[in-house]
Amino acid sequence: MDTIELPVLTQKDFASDQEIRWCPRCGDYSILAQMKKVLPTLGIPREKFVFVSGIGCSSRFPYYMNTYGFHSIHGRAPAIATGVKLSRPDLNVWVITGDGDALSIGGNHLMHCIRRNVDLKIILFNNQIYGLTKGQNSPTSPLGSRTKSTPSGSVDNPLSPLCVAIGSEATFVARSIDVDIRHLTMVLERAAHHKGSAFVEVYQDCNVFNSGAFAYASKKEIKDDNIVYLEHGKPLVFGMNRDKGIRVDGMSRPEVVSLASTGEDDLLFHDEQATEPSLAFMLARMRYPEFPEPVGVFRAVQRPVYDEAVNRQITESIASKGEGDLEELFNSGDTWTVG
Amino acid sequence: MDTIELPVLTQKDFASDQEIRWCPRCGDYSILAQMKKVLPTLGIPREKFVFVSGIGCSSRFPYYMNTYGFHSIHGRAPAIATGVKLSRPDLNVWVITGDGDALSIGGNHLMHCIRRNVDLKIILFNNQIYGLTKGQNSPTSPLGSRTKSTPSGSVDNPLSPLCVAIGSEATFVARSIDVDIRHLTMVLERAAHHKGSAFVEVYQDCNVFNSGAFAYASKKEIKDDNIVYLEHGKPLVFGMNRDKGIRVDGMSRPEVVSLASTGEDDLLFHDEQATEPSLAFMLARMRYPEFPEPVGVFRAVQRPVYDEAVNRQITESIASKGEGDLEELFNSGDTWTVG
Amino acid sequence: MASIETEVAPETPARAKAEPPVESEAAPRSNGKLLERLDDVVIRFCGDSGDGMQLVGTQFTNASAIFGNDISTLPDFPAEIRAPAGSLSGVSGYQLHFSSREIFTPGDEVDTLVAMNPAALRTNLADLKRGGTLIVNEDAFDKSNNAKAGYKKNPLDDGEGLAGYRLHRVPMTRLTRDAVEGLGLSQREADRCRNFFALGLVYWLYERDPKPTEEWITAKFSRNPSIAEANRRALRGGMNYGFSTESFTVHYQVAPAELAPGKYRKITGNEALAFGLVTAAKLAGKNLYYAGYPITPASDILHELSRLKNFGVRTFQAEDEIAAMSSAVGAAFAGELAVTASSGPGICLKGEAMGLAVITELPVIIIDVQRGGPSTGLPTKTEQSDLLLAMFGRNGESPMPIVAASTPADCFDAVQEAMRIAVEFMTPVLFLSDGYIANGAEPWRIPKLSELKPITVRHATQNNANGQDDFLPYKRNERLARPWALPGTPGLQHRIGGLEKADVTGHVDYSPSNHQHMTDTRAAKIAGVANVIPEQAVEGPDEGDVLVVSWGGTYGTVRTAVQRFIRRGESVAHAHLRWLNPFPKNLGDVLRRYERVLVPELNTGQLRFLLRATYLVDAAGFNKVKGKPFLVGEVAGRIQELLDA
Amino acid sequence: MASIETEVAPETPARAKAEPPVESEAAPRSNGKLLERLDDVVIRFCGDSGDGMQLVGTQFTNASAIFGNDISTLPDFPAEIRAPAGSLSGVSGYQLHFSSREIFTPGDEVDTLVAMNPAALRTNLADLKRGGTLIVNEDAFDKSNNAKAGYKKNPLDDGEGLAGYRLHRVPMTRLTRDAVEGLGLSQREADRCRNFFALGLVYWLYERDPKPTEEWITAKFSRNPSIAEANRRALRGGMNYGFSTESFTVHYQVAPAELAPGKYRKITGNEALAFGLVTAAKLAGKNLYYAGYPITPASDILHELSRLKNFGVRTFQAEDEIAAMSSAVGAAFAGELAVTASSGPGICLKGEAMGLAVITELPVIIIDVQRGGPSTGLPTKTEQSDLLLAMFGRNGESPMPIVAASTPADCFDAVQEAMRIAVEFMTPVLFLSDGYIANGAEPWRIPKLSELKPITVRHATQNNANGQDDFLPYKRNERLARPWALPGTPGLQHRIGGLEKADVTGHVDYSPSNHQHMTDTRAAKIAGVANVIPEQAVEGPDEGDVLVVSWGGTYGTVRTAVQRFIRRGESVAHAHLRWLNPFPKNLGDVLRRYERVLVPELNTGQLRFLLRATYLVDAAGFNKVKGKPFLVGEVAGRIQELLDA
Ligand SMILES: Cc1ncc(C[n+]2csc(CCOP(=O)(O)OP(=O)(O)O)c2C)c(N)n1
Ligand SMILES: Cc1ncc(C[n+]2csc(CCOP(=O)(O)OP(=O)(O)O)c2C)c(N)n1
Ligand code: SF4
Ligand code: SF4
Ligand SMILES: [Mg+2]
Ligand SMILES: [Mg+2]
Repeated sequence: MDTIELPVLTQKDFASDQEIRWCPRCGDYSILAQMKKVLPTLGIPREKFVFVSGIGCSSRFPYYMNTYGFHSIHGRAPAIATGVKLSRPDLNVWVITGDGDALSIGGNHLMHCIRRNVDLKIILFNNQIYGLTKGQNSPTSPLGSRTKSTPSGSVDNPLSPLCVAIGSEATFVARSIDVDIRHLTMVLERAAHHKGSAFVEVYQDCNVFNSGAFAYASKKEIKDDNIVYLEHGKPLVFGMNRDKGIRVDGMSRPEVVSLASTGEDDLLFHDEQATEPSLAFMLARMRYPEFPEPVGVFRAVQRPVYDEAVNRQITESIASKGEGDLEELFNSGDTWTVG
Repeated sequence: MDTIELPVLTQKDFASDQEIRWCPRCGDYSILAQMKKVLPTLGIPREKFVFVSGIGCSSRFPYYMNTYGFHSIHGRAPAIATGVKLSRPDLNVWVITGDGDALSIGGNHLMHCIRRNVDLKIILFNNQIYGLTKGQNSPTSPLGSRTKSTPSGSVDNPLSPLCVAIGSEATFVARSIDVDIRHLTMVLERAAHHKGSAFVEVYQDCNVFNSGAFAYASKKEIKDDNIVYLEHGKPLVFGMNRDKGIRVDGMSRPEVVSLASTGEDDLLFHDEQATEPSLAFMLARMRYPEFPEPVGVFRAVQRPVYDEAVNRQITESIASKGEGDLEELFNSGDTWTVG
Repeated sequence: MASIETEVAPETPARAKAEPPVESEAAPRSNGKLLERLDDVVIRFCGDSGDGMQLVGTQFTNASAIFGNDISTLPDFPAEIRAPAGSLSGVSGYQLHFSSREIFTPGDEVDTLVAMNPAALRTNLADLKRGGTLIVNEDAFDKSNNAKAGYKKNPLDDGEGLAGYRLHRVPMTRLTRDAVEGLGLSQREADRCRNFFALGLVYWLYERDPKPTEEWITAKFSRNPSIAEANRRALRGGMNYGFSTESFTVHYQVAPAELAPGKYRKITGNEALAFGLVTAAKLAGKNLYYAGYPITPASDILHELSRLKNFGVRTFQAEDEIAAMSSAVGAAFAGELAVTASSGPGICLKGEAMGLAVITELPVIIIDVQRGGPSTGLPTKTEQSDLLLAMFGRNGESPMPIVAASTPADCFDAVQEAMRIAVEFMTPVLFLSDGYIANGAEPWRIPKLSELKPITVRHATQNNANGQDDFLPYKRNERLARPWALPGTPGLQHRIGGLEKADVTGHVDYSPSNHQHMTDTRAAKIAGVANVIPEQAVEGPDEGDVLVVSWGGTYGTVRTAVQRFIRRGESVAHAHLRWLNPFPKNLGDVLRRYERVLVPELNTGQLRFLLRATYLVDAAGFNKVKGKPFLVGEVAGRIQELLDA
Repeated sequence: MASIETEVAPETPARAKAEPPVESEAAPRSNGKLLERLDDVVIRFCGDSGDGMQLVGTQFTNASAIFGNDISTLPDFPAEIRAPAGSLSGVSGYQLHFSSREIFTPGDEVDTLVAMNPAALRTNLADLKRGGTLIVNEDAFDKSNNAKAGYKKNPLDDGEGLAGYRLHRVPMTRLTRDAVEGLGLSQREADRCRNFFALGLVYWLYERDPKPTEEWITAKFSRNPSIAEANRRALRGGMNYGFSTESFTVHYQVAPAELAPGKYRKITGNEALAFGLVTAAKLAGKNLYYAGYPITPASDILHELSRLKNFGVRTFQAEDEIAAMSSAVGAAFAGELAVTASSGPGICLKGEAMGLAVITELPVIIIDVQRGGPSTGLPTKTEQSDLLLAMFGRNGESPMPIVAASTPADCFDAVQEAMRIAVEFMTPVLFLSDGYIANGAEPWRIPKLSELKPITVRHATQNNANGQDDFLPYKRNERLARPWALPGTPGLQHRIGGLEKADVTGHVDYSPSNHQHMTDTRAAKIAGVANVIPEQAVEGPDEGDVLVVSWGGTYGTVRTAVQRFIRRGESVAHAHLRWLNPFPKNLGDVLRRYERVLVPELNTGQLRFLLRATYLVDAAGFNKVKGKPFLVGEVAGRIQELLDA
């Protein structure tokens, strides 16, 4: 689209007049801030953005963006957004959802939206808890979590959002962290530029009901030992003083090695474009504390985009059959005349 | 359970008095027959079996088994079966479902049942079509399929049932073929003996609406070139004259090699017990015609079983707090006496 | 059957006309056969699911329609799943009522029954009227088939069983094989042509022109000429058999009906819905967005529309009904004409998202093609038992207009009306059809586009917040409709959602006064629809003893029944409701103008319940929950009871 | 407020009692302060969500309950999500009505309002009665807080605004900091103790015993002794402030109420539900299976029950409401006492699976804790707008008994009754509560198990097919209930499902006659529940001018309002319905014994609709849809109108 005559937009242009209603120090604030930074850089007119969310603290997000927005019902945002994008390919549609909204009640819609590769940017705020309803177990809460609904500890084995996405044929899968501002901005940008379903998990701190759940990955002092930044074509190196790496031999599990003993070339080199998603899948399974958790773009490949395909079938059908003519349609098949 | 005094059961004991209502040459007949063969071998009294199904041709299955059965509603069988198994750990519970029932409307329940590892045997009859409603596109119908609902060809990228299961943390994942009688019997047996959610995809021919969809994998003359049997600890060898194999180097994609040029030791050796599911995931992605499609047990690992854990929390709680005493409960907290 | 309403002799049963020639009016001879004129005939084809009964039924229907008869059909499928060949549960039937007069029902009693096997005979014989013509494929009445149908001995042989019918034992299998001899068909292929042999026979019996059918065969099997030829030969073989053999001494003629002049086609309810929806989109100058999840008997709407891509129709087969409904809400927000359809079980699932459409005040059409319930119930059978679900199946105070189609062809007009209300009032609208309407067929006078009432859609184009800078998504017009602003429109950015909204600004607002105001406003808006829909009309005396009130698919039967009384000059009238919510403004007055109000419904009394609560009228019910439509006789009988009471 | 119903002087408003000492009965002096006796008092704590108002409200409630007053509470949370500190939307309130007499409501007007910040003052002042006591934390009334509350200037300073109230400006923040001085608390920690200072002040004002609260503090903060000490000091500090400062000249005494003798505890509706369910299981000698998906205001039921594992309770947090309902059906099939709960949006989603429970005739309790709708609506506000959804929210003819609780404590009994009907009739039962009942609290006389009515569950133990070999799952007993055969029982293998079933055998059956029979049978079975539930009782004259009919959570308010008229000897009576489906057998007669019928509801008239349709009574409605309970005055006013009309 030609953006020449566009007024240059700034973060402020994307702020709505609504008072923001999250708890003090909620991770959602930072994600909102980064989003407001990224959108103006896309060269897309503000009115072309649509934010669709479900229900949850995170799903309040659209109210705070001065774009078109739909704060819908619990779990259905991907389905609603699919309707929006199918009917209006010209719009730039984002889905904002939470771990319960996306993976518990909404799991099926998420899975199908991703496998169809609808051109939606899906941002999952993972705080490993139900925030809005005040602290119940979520599908990402670790085993043993004591929550309002699991006072003796959760026995529900958690889902990995990224594994679900990859298992659902995702073309773009990424992870970032609410307070890792520069990285989060980069990831949101990458998602924005992807054609098709872009799925992003953001570690988000629920300061009230699950405070510090991701401290290992966000706390300055320790994070570098607990996360590894993925960069396309680069080896997986991490650690305070970048002295550790990830090596994989054959299909066996990945292992942490010291760069003292192992050369960089023996490390796993990241390939976000690998047609075969198994690598991304394996990376998505690396879990703290056993492993540093990868953040960044796990997978970014091209595949036909659903809404484009649907609309192409329409244009092709018009091209071949010509614009539909109602009276011709009515008169098709056997007819007869009276009087 | 001690099975000594059990009357020895036969296939006939598991046949209900209901007239079987599938189309001539429907693949469902064979699956039913193999099931009736397997159950008597398990040494479990007939009345302990419960078959729960959703809606679909396949879901008629329980009517034809002389066990307890529940032909429920579309897509909800895994949830209903979870209720059965949670309340009655002594029962042996099977879920019978179709590709639409399990992966379209029922996708979310399937995913959560598997991630919790509820002790259910889930048999998905995959005929890549909606049979009962007379031939619409299903989530496993290949791209381009022309069906009643996709006259110009489907643009919905299909799901892989096994990838969905593995992405949902499955502990047991297998695949077989309706007419591959011996193999199907073996797989059903393996599923029956697995503790936790056992997920089995069966290629099933819908003779009326999608006839021959799996001919490549079931037709005597050609199948051996198009499928590869997985055996734990054995290399992946296939072909009419077992002259081909599968090799994998590093995380790159698998490749088909000729045993003329490559030695067996260089082939991929199957490990169904690998803690890391990435191998199983990669195998699940091998698709005809590019690859032979693996059949057999992809993955079989142990993980805490949900219904056991739930019931353990109850026994532990009773052990620590003692059998709950209602009057004690009522009188807990602040009380006062009047009169 | 309808024919007893002839102007000439209202009381003479048509069957009299079908008595032996002696009693019949003089008629030209052909090959020594008598030709009789009939006013109308009910014929039913029945056989195994595999016997192609729906197909020949449809062919006979087309032939009759093209010939100019008025028609009304009633297909009767077995449960969705294929049953074993020859079994009772596998029987498939297709009933056609064709007439030289205007008719509204597929007929109570069958004049001619074609039964392809014992199971078909057993399950259908009861509907054949005494003295009726019974044509059977005697080759199919072998031991095993008889047994499967539960006959101890061959029913064709045990005299009294079939006495009182005009039985014709035709060795169709053998004759068909002979007919296709030499085309090199396998026996299985040859036998597949039997249905055309049977069709040919009745074509001769009722003097139908085989041409259209032959053309259809040729086109259909163009890729397989020998099969085409075989079917054509079987058809001719059947006709010749009737013509030449002794077994048939009479054949019949049913003159064309005097329908309103115009060009006609045959149409089923689901076809008419699909046509109506595309038409509505065209009239509104917008694209149609249809989201559905397959379910009997609604699936065909998706099938039809998915073939109309060159009309700009987007069809989305969603993962479930919740997604279908949700995506329709999204499409409506995006500015499309959004539609979803399902049947009972799916409508339940859509309830929550319908509520979202109500509170966000977006236009969406939700079609419920009703079937037998509760739960999965009787998927292939018809029922009217979702009316109260349509009214109340959502949490909170969640009012929605409800419109119901009365006949297959009426779906075309009714759904356009639904769409007009949806966009003019910015509200979801519930559209009720049923299995009987969906699969039934009738002649449809093909309209010119110019005859159709336009649908006007207005989208907000500029900021309505004179002064303030933010667009006001809930600033209403005189109809209380809020503006429909398309995403992508500069300056109109706004947010909507499922939490209670402040009127005008649309901001989240939990204040007591606003909630009361919005609840009242939503109710007032829907009530306001009564200002634009027609007042309730009645057929018959506009005051008197009995008013029969009907809705939906029972229209034809109830109307036919009431007309009997009207013709006799009795004080009985008929009011058929198209709008169930809101009711027409004058309905209360109408009801009070009659001594008794009778509400026949294929449920346990749902409209009756609404009428009693709304107007405190002591309406009586006539209710049938058997998965089948009313018979005219049943309704007439109940009316008579009321008159006699 | 309730106190004007004293036997002595019905017409004297209680506020008179609160006038300066001169007019008051002689009272002992304490530190130069007058002590007055009151019959009852309504006090409300309000402040920021962060200020711990629910906590101190609960403490004051416990203290009053333990002291022996009758109590009724009304917590009022902000919307689920935390709002910015000091904002209007962030205000949290807790109202308590405590009395020396039996009371049924939290009170219309507030006698004493404790406001911790300007936003709280602004949103609550309207409910404080003229002349009432207003206690504010003046330290919180700074520029920024005043601004956030939308006050241009400090409301405490602008005279007329608060004139007419007894304003007490208390520098709580400063005094609290002083009180906790030296415990080494951070300022933030110190300020967190403010609520206990406020509590202490009103403890003095109403002569409450601080002991239980002090013990609670000690237990609660056992792991943090200095915080415990700080809160205790703050509490004492508040009491001393009232005692010693000049600003308070009077304090009050509310004598214990004469409740039925017995041991009591305070209980909320959701607690009572949890207790009632475990009790039902115990009485039935079975395990409780509870499946739920979190949703306000039903979540607490899951929270409560998940703590009762040693009672054999299995709680399952399902992935959504559909799974919760479905798994409950599975558990019922497996033989457990199965229960699920949700609120409006979730109840919509359960509809389809409820239908499955209806057609499979399995006992399941579905609890709907109603909240403001439509759609997501007003999650934290109360409403009664799901009654018709409960009646009709399923496809097909799908009848289900419906029972509604009337007060928090009543949930305990009502849910046992629901369970009893469910297992005796083999049917799902819908249980209606609402946000007001769920979170409200009242004294509950703790029952002995021996006092409770048993629940008898019978499971089929042997084949009932005398002769034939297959068990007959739909062979019914005299109540039309089918047998409940547990999987695992040898010889009773059977299959059930969502397709229409043949009676007796339970085989799939689409035959017309069977469908009619089963439809009628399902209806008859539910109608039969009327034979075992009590006939409808009325309070007041059993015939006369006005009958006020209520259901659910409006019980206390309506009863209190009607009692005013009864005491005055006016011809007004009250009938409160526990069973909404079926209605008690005598309800029709009862309704007809009064000139006028008034139905106050927190919806647009749903019970009224059912009564009109069922009995053709021209019932009048009094409807409020503001997310708040009725005030006694409102209902009384409407009754008066009817009397005057
Ligand atoms: C149908 C329905 N069920 C349940 C709820 C209650 N509910 C609202 S948000 C939510 C989950 C919130 O958790 P999450 O999605 O992780 O969002 P977060 O608040 O943590 O950002 C639930 C259960 C609802 N609003 N609607
Ligand atoms: C809620 C609901 N939606 C839709 C249907 C209609 N329906 C019944 S079975 C089915 C899908 C059948 O396909 P599949 O699950 O693959 O089973 P198959 O018949 O192929 O064995 C559908 C859409 C239904 N019964 N209930
Ligand atoms: S509850 Fe948690 S997630 Fe929700 S706003 Fe507060 S801190 Fe954020
Ligand atoms: S339709 Fe297909 S799947 Fe269904 S019974 Fe027939 S052959 Fe089998
Ligand atoms: Mg969350
Ligand atoms: Mg299928």
